[in-house]
Amino acid sequence: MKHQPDMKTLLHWHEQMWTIRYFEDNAISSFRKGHFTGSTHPCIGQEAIAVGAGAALKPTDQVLATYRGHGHALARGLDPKRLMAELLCKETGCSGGRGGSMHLCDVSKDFWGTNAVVAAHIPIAGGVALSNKLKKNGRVTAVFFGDGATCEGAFFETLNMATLWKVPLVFVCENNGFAISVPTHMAIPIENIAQRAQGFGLPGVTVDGNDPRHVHEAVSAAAEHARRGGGPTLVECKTTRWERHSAISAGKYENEDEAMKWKKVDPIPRFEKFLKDHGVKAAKLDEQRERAKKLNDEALEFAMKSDHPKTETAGDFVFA
Amino acid sequence: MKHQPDMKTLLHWHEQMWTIRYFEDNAISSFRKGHFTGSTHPCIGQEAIAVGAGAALKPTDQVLATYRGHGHALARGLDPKRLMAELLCKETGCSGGRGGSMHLCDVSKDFWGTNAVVAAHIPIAGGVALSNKLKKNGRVTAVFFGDGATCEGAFFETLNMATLWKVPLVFVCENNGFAISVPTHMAIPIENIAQRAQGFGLPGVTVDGNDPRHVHEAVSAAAEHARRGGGPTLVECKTTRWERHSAISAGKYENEDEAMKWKKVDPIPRFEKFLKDHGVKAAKLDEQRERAKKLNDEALEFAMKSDHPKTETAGDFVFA
Amino acid sequence: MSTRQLSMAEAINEAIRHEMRRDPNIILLGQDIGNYGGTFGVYKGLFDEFGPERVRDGPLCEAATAGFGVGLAISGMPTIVEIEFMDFMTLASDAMCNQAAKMRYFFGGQVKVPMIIRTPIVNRLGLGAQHSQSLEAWMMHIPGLRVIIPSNAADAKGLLLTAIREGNPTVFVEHVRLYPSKSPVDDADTPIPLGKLRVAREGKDVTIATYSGMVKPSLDAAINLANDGIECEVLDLRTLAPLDREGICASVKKTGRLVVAHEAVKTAGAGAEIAQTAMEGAFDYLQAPILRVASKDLPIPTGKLQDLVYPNSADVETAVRKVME
Amino acid sequence: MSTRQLSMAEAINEAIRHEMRRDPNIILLGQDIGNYGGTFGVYKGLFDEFGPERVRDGPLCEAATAGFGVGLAISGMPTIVEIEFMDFMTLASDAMCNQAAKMRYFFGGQVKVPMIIRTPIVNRLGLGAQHSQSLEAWMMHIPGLRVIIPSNAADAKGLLLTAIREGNPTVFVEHVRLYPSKSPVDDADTPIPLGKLRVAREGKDVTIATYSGMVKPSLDAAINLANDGIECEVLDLRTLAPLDREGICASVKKTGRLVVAHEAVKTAGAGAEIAQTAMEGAFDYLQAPILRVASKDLPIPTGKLQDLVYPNSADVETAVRKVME
Ligand SMILES: Cc1ncc(C[n+]2csc(CCOP(=O)(O)OP(=O)(O)O)c2C)c(N)n1
Ligand SMILES: Cc1ncc(C[n+]2csc(CCOP(=O)(O)OP(=O)(O)O)c2C)c(N)n1
Ligand SMILES: [Mg+2]
Ligand SMILES: [Mg+2]
Repeated sequence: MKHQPDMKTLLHWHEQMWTIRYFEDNAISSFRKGHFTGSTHPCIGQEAIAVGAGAALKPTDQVLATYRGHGHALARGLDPKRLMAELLCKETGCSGGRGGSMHLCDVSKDFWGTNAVVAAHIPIAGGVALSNKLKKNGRVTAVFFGDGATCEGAFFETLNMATLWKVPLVFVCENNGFAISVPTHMAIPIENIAQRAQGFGLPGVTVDGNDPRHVHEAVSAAAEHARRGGGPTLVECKTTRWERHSAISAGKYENEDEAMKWKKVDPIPRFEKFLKDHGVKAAKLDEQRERAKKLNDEALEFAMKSDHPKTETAGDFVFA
Repeated sequence: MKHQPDMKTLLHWHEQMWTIRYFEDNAISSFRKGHFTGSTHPCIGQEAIAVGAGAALKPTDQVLATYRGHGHALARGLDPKRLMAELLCKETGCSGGRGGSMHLCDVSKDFWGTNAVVAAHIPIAGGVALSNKLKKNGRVTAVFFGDGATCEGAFFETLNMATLWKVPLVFVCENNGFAISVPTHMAIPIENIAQRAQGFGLPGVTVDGNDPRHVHEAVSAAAEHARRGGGPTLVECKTTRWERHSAISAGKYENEDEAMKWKKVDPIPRFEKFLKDHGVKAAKLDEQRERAKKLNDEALEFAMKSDHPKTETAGDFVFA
Repeated sequence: MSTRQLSMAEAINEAIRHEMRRDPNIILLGQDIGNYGGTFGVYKGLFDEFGPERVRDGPLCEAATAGFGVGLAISGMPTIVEIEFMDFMTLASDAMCNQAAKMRYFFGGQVKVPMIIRTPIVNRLGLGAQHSQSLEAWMMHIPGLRVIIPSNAADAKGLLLTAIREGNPTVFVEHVRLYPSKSPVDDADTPIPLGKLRVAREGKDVTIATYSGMVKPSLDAAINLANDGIECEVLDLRTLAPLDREGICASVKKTGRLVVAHEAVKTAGAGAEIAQTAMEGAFDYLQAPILRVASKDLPIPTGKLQDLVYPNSADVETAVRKVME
Repeated sequence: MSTRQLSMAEAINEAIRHEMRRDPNIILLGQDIGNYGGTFGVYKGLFDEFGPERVRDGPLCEAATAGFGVGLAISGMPTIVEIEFMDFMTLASDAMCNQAAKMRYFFGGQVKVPMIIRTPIVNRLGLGAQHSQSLEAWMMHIPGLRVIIPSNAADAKGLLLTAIREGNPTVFVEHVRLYPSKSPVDDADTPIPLGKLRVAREGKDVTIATYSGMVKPSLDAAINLANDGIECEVLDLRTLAPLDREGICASVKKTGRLVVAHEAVKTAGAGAEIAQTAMEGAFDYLQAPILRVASKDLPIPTGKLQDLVYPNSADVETAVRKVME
């Protein structure tokens, strides 16, 4: 690999993955306890993508993601407190409690938000990337989306336009095998989603999305390519979805085994094994995990204690 | 070539091309004289595609096309009288005078109409093709569209869905180098539109669209492939547009030379040369041309003499 | 004729099942409609009975899904497309509004477009601004479309039967909160005509014209108001296109007062058309201004703020009291 | 301050040119907007002055074009997207209505979306059902959008200046028949506030509330009616969101009568909202039912049948005489 992170970085990734995992665990249990309504779409099992790709970006780059984007927000350095508060629709939430689980945003971190219309954020990311090009600011935009999104017109149109205009954009597809209940083979007639790129003339690569090092490698290369003016790249990260689409909808898998498939390829134990093989002590890993847990428990407490937005503010933020 | 038409067929094509040419000439002059309003989008210079592709289809197959689809209607055997009457929005028009130049239709000829929203008819054609598959009726659907349409989401989504479901559909792209004023290189980042197919796993071929024999060859192969259950093919026919987009809008070409480019590659003289090289007498060709002209002059006369739809019928045909 | 208690979801399922048994050409298109049974489970069992060719689960592409629906429909295969949330009608709107709705017309009657989009209003669930909209007014504004928007199981079944048999482009608007609510439904095959409202409660003092999710809150308000001697006539419009203009005016002529209630945002919602219908047809009978109860003109927030944005039974009550002043 | 006679197309061009000179971040997106100058030539000369980076001609993909516009806008680059015919707003409607309109709200005010879609109503030209629609009511129904719909050059310029400077998601609805019509326009840089109607003609007997393509026919009707002693007050609403509800009610309170005129089809059009505005705010003053003059509820045909479908000056006159009875 060209981009070899040092051990300190790798350890940081380990802690980040746990931070995301615990965040999602808390999200699910809070939802189940009725602390918020709507739904929430955990990225459990997909943490390696958020972390590996996130690490390939500079703080000045921009990120846009989907409703399954809590991990991307955390990897981007958003405060878990304010994120959890947003899930609970509290005033202190990162979006002022108006957006909820599917509309997380922190512009100060150049996290330009998560979106609830599948693929609709992809052309928006194209526009953000185009602004970088026009401003010649050297920034790169990364947009995350699922396999399902790669059947939507907005995705294809953006592949075309972004490639044509050579905008500094990295398309990161998290192919977790399902769009709600529809398996990829019932939606996509090609083997690898990266192959989509061939119809548009941009590079496309497929990587193991459950290893943050591979994701990091591919997204780093794509970001560099974009920064050099080479235009966009489509990076497909193969992964496995958590047992269900969201905290409400069951995945309706054929059997329990299928539902728990993600556990067999869980990126966290796998990465822990890698770290241990490279000499990291179990105690170190435990310590990081504990810290991640504590961080999230505090976040949940903060969110629980926060107030709901005042009703008289319901009309705020419609127009500038 | 695998599909070698006999001389009789070739001569028929010759006459068809002239029929289309004269039809369009009359359309333009009628429009200029104010015999109808709106606009009209001639397929002058693109006749070889309508004729070559049309000949590759069976009478029971279905055709859908765009506003630049007069040629496809004629090649499909629609009556020039009723077509011209439709342009003039007369009661006797093929669509009862409601549709005009952009909405020609004759279901009895399995010509399922021309459409004025770029690319919107492509998924509709997909549905028609799917109905063939479900009915197992052995029919194939051909859908015609321009280069511009190959940037629209509806086109891409249909490539995906049609390939996935292996519907008997032939995508025929008439790449005439322009979408109104936008040249293909300012819209499409790849060399050949046929390459789009690679992102979806269907076959894609590029042919000389100004030679009906090449178009016929490619569309025949695609139709056979579809009929055999192999699914769709994308056939790109490279051609050159008439001097302008429509009878009103100037193409705003850089210069006169550019505007008249189509004349240099006009498929008709080229095909006539081919026929002469193969022993056809000039007199025979002239005779065919005259007949085509006469047919169209009669069509125009018919259209001119026809009545406008009665005002009390304006509300007809909204609901079944 | 026997009746059973069915939920609205079951009634819709029953109507579709019934029609699919009758007509082997009927096709279902959408996402998650196969074994999964539809996003909200409305298609339970249909995949098992009719198989993957007729219950066609597929890729996430609303525009092409609706476009394929139009193509199937004109080919003599009546098609029902599920759009998972009404908010995503944006993506299917070209196929539905520029194609399905107009095609029969601009082809001079040569084609028939038996295509139905079923789509649910999914509001008050806290899913946020992109998953909470009621866009029936958009569809009502497109000539060539039927817009059906039932509030209960029996109406849903009867109207859907009619829509399928009539074979015109139809937007069938469901409501996620109404899916589980049960009411008696005929065993028999009784289509309900389009454009005929249902008097959900008779009354002489004021007319409440409403539909879908606001029927129940309006009836609740009517009960409370009756305690104070105000007798509301509650009209469940059931179809917005065609709109039962006569029925609305007849009621308003009787009561002299009208309140219109819906969950869509107020401005340029269906309520304006309903109100103006009474204005044009019953002006001389009006004893008070027509008032509207509707969502506030805001993108819909999540969380507690929703309570402020959506209308409720108390809002209907307030409006009625106001027109009774 | 000097004024010149400008066509509406020139006035729009001037406003955009002026703003692009002032703010180097402003970007134009669309198809045929480069050297070609826009489908209807509104951008004449802008490509030459500002070049291909800022006047970005591109591929035919309305959805992504509008989506890119949103992305540029939130990145501090105010963007004007041209949608070639208003009928194709269907394709841009997700980007505009589910994204641009709501994004500032659901992100708690963190982003600003200075994005304008310019789109023309292209009716009465005989282009048929897919090229003749007036869909402003759709846009008016989406909280978070500005809807501007001028009838003359001066208003077009002043309102567009305001829209660009305000920096909110805006649908700027032009009208192809009005592009060439000339009227005096200020040299000066005078933005016109949104939500303030213009009294196009004063009168005491009846109010005609109208906009865009129906202003001129309404004024023509008013002249005819004045000959018979009927004095019409013609209101050019200019913006539909915000709607000048106060201004409408003030006029109706004066005249006691209201006719609403627009070219969109009648059912669920903006006219219903405008009428209901007077109902809610001026009921006690109404001496006659509010009537609407609008297109018939049909897909728009080509040819002579159009004359029957679109409203004209005579229809306005008839409606006014009716409310004066
Ligand atoms: C345009 C649109 N259609 C449908 C939905 C409903 N929906 C929400 S998530 C989802 C599945 C998306 O699958 P994928 O893109 O693979 O992402 P994943 O959920 O697997 O991360 C669907 C269909 C939606 N939100 N937006
Ligand atoms: C969705 C949509 N956008 C824009 C237009 C306006 N328009 C009509 S034809 C055309 C160009 C299409 O180009 P192409 O697909 O190459 O077909 P051609 O006209 O060259 O045959 C455009 C932009 C339209 N009719 N539909
Ligand atoms: Mg997925
Ligand atoms: Mg072209």
